[in-house]
Amino acid sequence: MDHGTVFAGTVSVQTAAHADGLVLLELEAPPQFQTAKAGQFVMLASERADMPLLPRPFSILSVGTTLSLGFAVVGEGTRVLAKAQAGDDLYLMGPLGTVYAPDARPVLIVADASHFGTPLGLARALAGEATVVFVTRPSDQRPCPYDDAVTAAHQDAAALALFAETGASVETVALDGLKACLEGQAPGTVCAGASDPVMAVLQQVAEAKGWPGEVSLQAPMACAVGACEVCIRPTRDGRWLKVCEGPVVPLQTPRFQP
Amino acid sequence: MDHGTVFAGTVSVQTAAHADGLVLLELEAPPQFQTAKAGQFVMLASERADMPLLPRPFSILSVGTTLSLGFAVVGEGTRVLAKAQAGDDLYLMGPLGTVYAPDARPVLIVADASHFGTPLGLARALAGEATVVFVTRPSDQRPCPYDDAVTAAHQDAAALALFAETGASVETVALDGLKACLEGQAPGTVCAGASDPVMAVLQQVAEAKGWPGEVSLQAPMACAVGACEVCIRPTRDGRWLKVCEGPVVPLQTPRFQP
Amino acid sequence: MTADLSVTIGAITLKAPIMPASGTFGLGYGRVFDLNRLGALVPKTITLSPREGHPPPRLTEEAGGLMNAIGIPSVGVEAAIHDVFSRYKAFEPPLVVSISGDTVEEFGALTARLDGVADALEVNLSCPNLEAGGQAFALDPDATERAVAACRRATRLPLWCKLAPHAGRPQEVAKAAEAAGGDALILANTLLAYAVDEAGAPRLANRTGGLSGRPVKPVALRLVDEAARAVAIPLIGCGGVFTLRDVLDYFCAGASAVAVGTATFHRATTMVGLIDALDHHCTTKGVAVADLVARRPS
Amino acid sequence: MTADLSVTIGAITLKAPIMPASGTFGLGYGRVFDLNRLGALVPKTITLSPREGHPPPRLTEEAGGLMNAIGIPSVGVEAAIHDVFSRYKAFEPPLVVSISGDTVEEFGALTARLDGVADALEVNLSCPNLEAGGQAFALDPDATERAVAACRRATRLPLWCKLAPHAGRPQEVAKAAEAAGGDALILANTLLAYAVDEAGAPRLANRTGGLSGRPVKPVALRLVDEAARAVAIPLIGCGGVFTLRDVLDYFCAGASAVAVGTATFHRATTMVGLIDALDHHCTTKGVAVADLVARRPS
Ligand SMILES: Cc1cc2nc3c(=O)[nH]c(=O)nc-3n(C[C@H](O)[C@H](O)[C@H](O)COP(=O)(O)OP(=O)(O)OC[C@H]3O[C@@H](n4cnc5c(N)ncnc54)[C@H](O)[C@@H]3O)c2cc1C
Ligand SMILES: Cc1cc2nc3c(=O)[nH]c(=O)nc-3n(C[C@H](O)[C@H](O)[C@H](O)COP(=O)(O)OP(=O)(O)OC[C@H]3O[C@@H](n4cnc5c(N)ncnc54)[C@H](O)[C@@H]3O)c2cc1C
Ligand SMILES: Cc1cc2nc3c(=O)[nH]c(=O)nc-3n(C[C@H](O)[C@H](O)[C@H](O)COP(=O)(O)O)c2cc1C
Ligand SMILES: Cc1cc2nc3c(=O)[nH]c(=O)nc-3n(C[C@H](O)[C@H](O)[C@H](O)COP(=O)(O)O)c2cc1C
Ligand code: FES
Ligand code: FES
Repeated sequence: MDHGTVFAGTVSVQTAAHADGLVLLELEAPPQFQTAKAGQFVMLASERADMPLLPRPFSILSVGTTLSLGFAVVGEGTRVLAKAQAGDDLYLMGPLGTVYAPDARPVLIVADASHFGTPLGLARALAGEATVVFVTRPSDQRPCPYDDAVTAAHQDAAALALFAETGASVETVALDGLKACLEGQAPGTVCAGASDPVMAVLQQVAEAKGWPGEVSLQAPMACAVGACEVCIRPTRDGRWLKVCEGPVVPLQTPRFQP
Repeated sequence: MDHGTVFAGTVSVQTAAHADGLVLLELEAPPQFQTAKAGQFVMLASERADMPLLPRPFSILSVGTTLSLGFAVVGEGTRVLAKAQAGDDLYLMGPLGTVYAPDARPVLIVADASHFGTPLGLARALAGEATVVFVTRPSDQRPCPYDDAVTAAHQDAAALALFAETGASVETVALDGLKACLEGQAPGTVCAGASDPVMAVLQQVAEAKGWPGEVSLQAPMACAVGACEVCIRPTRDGRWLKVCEGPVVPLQTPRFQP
Repeated sequence: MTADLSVTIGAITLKAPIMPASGTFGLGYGRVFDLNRLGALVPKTITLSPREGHPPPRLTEEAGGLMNAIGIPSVGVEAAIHDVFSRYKAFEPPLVVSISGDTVEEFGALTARLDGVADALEVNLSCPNLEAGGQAFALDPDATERAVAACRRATRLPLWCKLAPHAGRPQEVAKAAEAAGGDALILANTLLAYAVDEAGAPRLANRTGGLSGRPVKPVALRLVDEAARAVAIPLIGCGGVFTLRDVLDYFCAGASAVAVGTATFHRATTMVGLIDALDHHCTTKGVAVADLVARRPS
Repeated sequence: MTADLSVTIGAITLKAPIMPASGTFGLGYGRVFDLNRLGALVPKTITLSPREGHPPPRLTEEAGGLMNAIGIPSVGVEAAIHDVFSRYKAFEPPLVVSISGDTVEEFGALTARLDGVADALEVNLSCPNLEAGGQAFALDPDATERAVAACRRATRLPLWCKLAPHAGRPQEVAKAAEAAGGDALILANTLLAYAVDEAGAPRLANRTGGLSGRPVKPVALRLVDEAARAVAIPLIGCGGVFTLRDVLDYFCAGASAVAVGTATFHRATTMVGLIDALDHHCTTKGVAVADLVARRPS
């Protein structure tokens, strides 16, 4: 067996940047990450005593001399991980999971701030050759239970800026305008990663239009290697799939809660 | 009931000094401590996530504008408490327990580094009007499981220096010389706090000579207010006493392991 | 205090739903906080005759909680009545006396002696039943029924039955306690456990001990949830209550009040801190504590 | 590797006394570390027929440990043999297949089908016995005896019986498993628990779940200690093994090996890390692992 293709151990934080409830980390990149691709993810944990038991899954944003990760502070694990500073050691396991493989252009990326990591990874990989439809949330939502000063508007803006930096052309739209916005697009492939209500709309439009596509899923994870059956999500045909054996799966496979 | 006579809450560290496996803390002193006396103790805990569940008991060394505590790093709790820095908050409960009340002079203090707190508190209170017999340990003992660089000789020297600073006249002796050393003394009262082997020798000599005296005891504690019956130690007449209802008790009461 | 924090446990009204867990409380805490703020006062379990308890070490820190083997040292009921409980009478909260016996008969005798002394009795059924090879009463529905029935015959005082968390059939035990005349259940006592030191020797002189604190909360919460669907009498949650969240969790699972032990050792003012936090919570939400209690016990 | 880390569990020799706990392991870990270093390979419990398991959420972090209600989803024994266990044959460590049944008969049928497939069977007795109102087999000595006896009649393979930590009479259950022909005991499975979210709703779709990790270690260690004095067959400790200290504690209590679950989720390489640490410990002390095992099982 190919043991050793997945790294598991500690790496040091090169830089840590915080803005508007988003945290961007550049980590020492173990050799196993040299061939990592957009869509894949890692399990990450702080060595601090207040870190919860389980590492948390995060998408690989890009890999160069460093491994680039980004996350929103939404709960206890991300709250503790957000304390990471340059020079700290973090526990890292990866790369894990499947990749986006869009085989027809143009690529339409559908994303939101609650799930920006995987699509951002793809936008970076495509180096601008994509259109991003970014779905904003009601601006007064408070996505971070530990910091009431962070509004959804702040976090959305911060995530949007990251997409803009990739050179992609970015359109923003609220959930109620999403259907119309999508119907105005003519993608070769759709690559998505967003909250369930967004995905439910996209799935419907793409099915109607016959667009091929892929989606990256999220679920709480324990093993991240297909062993524990914790990370399951329902499919439209009544089965369950393990997100860690994705996270990228065909767009029409999962069942989303509108 | 006199609720409020014992403080329980957080206080800030004013200064923290480390040397040779001993830590000296000066803490903000809540009003309840203004009348605290040598022999009394506090329960102390770090607010760090790696602090064990239970606060640890430490003797009050003296109280002025600050509350002065000192401890040896001997286990997990003291290891975490040793990380305290000026400005940190610590959980403090006290003052607790009984006091030394030597009623005849001269006062002979018998101490060792494993138990230096209570006798040092008395030596400070007597402001030099005492003789201290300080029992040293084999110099290559390693009293601190977390730091092999700390020898008993280091710790003994550091504790000795604290006694010397009080102005008391200090004699040092090894355990095997203790009996002879004690027999050369002529105290009005003996006040002791030391490990069991030291106490066993002292108890025997004091009994033979008819010296009155007091000893401060140690035991692991949970409630520190007489409720849990965790801190028991045997007496010579086959009973048990709760150390937190001491810690200072008549010299001839406890049973010590030679 | 602005919100109504009172709850009723059968015939007794508690001014707040927070009380000490037996064995972790004594009047010494009166020097630290105002005991009159508590829902009830619960001294350490007593026995009919004096007994020594286990030798030290009696306590160790394990798995983020505590493990104890105190062994119910007791001055015996007579001395307790004269020297201990008399001093509790100076306080407002009801006095709930925890009792333990080696036999069914002892439970009955203790209860008879305490009739008129206590406001309620906590029947500690986690102690070894010497008539059944030393197995704890609370592990067996029949033994539980017999012990509680003996108490019931001896008094009209409310009987709060304290069960063990490692009973294989906890709902049957809960039903047995109710059927025999129990007025409330306390769920639960400590979880039987073992710890060794670096040399491989038991950390406690008694070899095994009872695990308490955070590690047992999910188990005690399960017992409350199960009992809530098995019996009609009120439930008191006990195990790992440290925070307001823990208190609310027990309410949601079906408890009407909680008992706090280990957390008081951690921070002496935990109970009054919880009462303050609950007061704040109720005031902010504009509710009474009784509204937070998910279940309406009969 | 320099020290002799091998231990024998009845007829089987393990090259190291560290193996995965069923339900927390799969061949996917082969991408992270060398599976051939483990003492045994233990896939997730399987059942005779396919079944779905519980809906999500299936896992929550509680009390410093985990609470799970996966519900034994299973492809059924035929598919498992062809699609899953066949791939385990590429590895050196013995394949220990964990089995579960709703009835005594199912245990027997599963065992018969796995004879010749596995190197040993782990009889997961913590599952509900549908012939006894859903109470877990391992809570009752008789049910345990019947299930293990059914397996024993169906195979000569070693039977490792995995017991439940909340049995009221664990020594009786242990003796029943031994009397029925069990070759080893695994102590223990998860502790039945409950957790609610901020809204008071169960955190797990199945309502209750099994607590694992650090909080259960003192309880599992107690079961090992009790079983060590009740039966002669070897014991495998399971519950909260994270560090070398935990492994040594289980050895001191009477276990010959340990199984690791939750800690592998915490840090994926925990098991090989423990093997390295044990190797270092034995090398430094100049002993073999067998010398550390306090008890000599027959
Ligand atoms: C493959 C994958 C890639 C991901 N990539 C990113 C990323 O690049 N950036 C990013 O910010 N987040 C990403 N996530 C989501 C991230 O893992 C969760 O936000 C994180 O685990 C929450 O941890 P917490 O302890 O802070 O919150 P918790 O306290 O665990 O939970 C807070 C909330 O998040 C939900 N939640 C918990 N875990 C997950 C999870 N794994 N997936 C979805 N929801 C969860 C909970 O149900 C709860 O509502 C990814 C998740 C997956 C599965
Ligand atoms: C009234 C009183 C006053 C004390 N004053 C001082 C003081 O001024 N300075 C000082 O350095 N120490 C003092 N001690 C001892 C101090 O409380 C212990 O050293 C400390 O609790 C050890 O905690 P730990 O977590 O580091 O070690 P642990 O890991 O808890 O234990 C390390 C070792 O210390 C033993 N031990 C644990 N707790 C106690 C205890 N309370 N008493 C005795 N032995 C214990 C353990 O059995 C073990 O051998 C006092 C103890 C008491 C009871
Ligand atoms: C030191 C100690 C002594 C205890 N003594 C008793 C006792 O005498 N009677 C009893 O019913 N429970 C006793 N208990 C159990 C507690 O009352 C309580 O049920 C248990 O500790 C769980 O609650 P906690 O997690 O809040 O501590 C004791 C617990 C501890 C820690
Ligand atoms: C997610 C998960 C799934 C489990 N599935 C099973 C199972 O299928 N069969 C079984 O016997 N035990 C199962 N267990 C229990 C473990 O094998 C083990 O007994 C328990 O977790 C205690 O060990 P630990 O503290 O090392 O995790 C599971 C545990 C977890 C956490
Ligand atoms: S996280 Fe374990 S199967 Fe996906
Ligand atoms: S520490 Fe509780 S009685 Fe002394």
